[in-house]
Amino acid sequence: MTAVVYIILEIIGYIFISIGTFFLLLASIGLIRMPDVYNRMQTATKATTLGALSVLVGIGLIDLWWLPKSLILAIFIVLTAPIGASALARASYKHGVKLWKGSVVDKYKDEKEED
Amino acid sequence: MIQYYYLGSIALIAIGMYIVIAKRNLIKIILGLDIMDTGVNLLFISIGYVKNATAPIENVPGPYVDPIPQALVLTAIVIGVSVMALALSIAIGIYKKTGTLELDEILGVKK
Amino acid sequence: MDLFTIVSIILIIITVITAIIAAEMKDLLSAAIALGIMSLIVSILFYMLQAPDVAITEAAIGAALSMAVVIFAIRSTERWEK
Amino acid sequence: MKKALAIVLAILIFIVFALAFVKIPFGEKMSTYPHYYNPITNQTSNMSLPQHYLTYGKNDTGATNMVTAIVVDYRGFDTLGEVTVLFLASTGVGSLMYVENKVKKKVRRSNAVVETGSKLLFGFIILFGAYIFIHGHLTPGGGFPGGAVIASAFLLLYLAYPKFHAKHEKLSVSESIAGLTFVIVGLIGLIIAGYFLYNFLPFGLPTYLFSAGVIPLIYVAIGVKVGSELTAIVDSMMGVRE
Repeated sequence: MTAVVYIILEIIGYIFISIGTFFLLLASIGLIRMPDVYNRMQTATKATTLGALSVLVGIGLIDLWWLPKSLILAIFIVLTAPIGASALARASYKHGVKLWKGSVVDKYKDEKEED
Repeated sequence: MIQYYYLGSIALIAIGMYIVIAKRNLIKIILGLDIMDTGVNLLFISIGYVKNATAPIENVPGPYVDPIPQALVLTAIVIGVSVMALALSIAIGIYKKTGTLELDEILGVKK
Repeated sequence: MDLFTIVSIILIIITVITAIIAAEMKDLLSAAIALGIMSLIVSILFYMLQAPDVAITEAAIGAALSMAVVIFAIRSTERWEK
Repeated sequence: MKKALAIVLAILIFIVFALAFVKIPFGEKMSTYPHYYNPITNQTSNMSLPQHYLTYGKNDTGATNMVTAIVVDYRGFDTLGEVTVLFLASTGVGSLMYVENKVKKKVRRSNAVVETGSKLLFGFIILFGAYIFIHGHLTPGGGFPGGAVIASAFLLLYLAYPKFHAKHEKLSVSESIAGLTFVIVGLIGLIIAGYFLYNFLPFGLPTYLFSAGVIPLIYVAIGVKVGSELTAIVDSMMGVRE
């Protein structure tokens, strides 16, 4: 009985890992295809976070001994990736990197005029 | 036959030496010294490596790598960064006095 | 040629290339960032040489503290090498 | 011209070093090393020095991590000297970067995400650093990496809050207490057994947290000392705001 549960968990884990790898592949394609810094940064954080989370959960499901450790790693990725991305994007905006010409929303502009 | 690890670390040492000799910017020279530091550390650790051995933590049996270079390098890295900070603060002091970081202008060498 | 050899040779080549980039950059900030990348890859090499203590130290110091100290120094002097 | 000369010199150094390292083996067994000669008893051991450490280290020191055993126990006096070098460097940076009237310029506030996130992460990073140096005798790590991790936590605070300043008085208090602990533990060993840094506490069972005698005590002291000194260095380098 337990053996069947382990096999099912392993299959689910491999499915998670394949989903994660797919998102990582999309992220790396987007890194080449996207037009400007901000869009590239979005693919490099959002898609990569999702991909890394799925890979970590998949590893935890395949070997249950690793589940707590991989969950802690996942929490830290969720905590740190957006912080770094927002700091980098803000720094590049303040440094004068232009937006892509098709961009519609520019909320930082109003804030910058207030400064 | 010389080993690739030794070649890599000696290359790092040579690059650091090249920066120290050829560049005339104080911060660049300090960066060169840091590269040399890293090269020496890598050389020490690679001398202490043993094939098919594990780290010298005796939870697991088996042959261990040489722990002495690791103990030396562990302290050398921390000393390295603090000495680099000291050198950089001296460079900042020189910049405040003379307004430049180029060695030729500080020493008054004509080109 | 086992896996250890191949991976180490690739990492060593990347290390030497980043060191050359740090040597030849006129922008001191880029040179400092190249130095940080070099430290990070050297810490991976330390881990492969079975020295986890040294790898932790190098990753914490070389990639974070040493780069921060260099960047603070560049901020209070000038950025470009003549 | 000068650049070409420097390149030639660097290549020459590379060749000389490479020739010097041709005969040095890589990855050989430790039994091929020269054997350990003890100058006090005037005897040559039947094993090399690292083999000696790896064979008798667990009984001599009680530590599981041999790197820790060498750094704190076998070469503890050396480590005291290195910590002194660190202290001198930190003092030098502090005295060179001292500015009398710190220029109170309007500094740009950082992002709300960064501020909240660094507030959240600060405790975790300090906890991780403390874990590294408390478990120094059992797992990889120890006082030096733990102190560096603690200093990087303070670095994160400096980046998130540009007006933040660690109080130098408090840093110097923690640093002095850690240094005093190191020296006093060594002196107690001198009183009890007649040599500096004698391991006078019971060893306990290996692989337990309370084992290895004075090694965890000294490593916690080193961790606090390195952490406060590196934080002081970062604070002094940050201090110039023009």
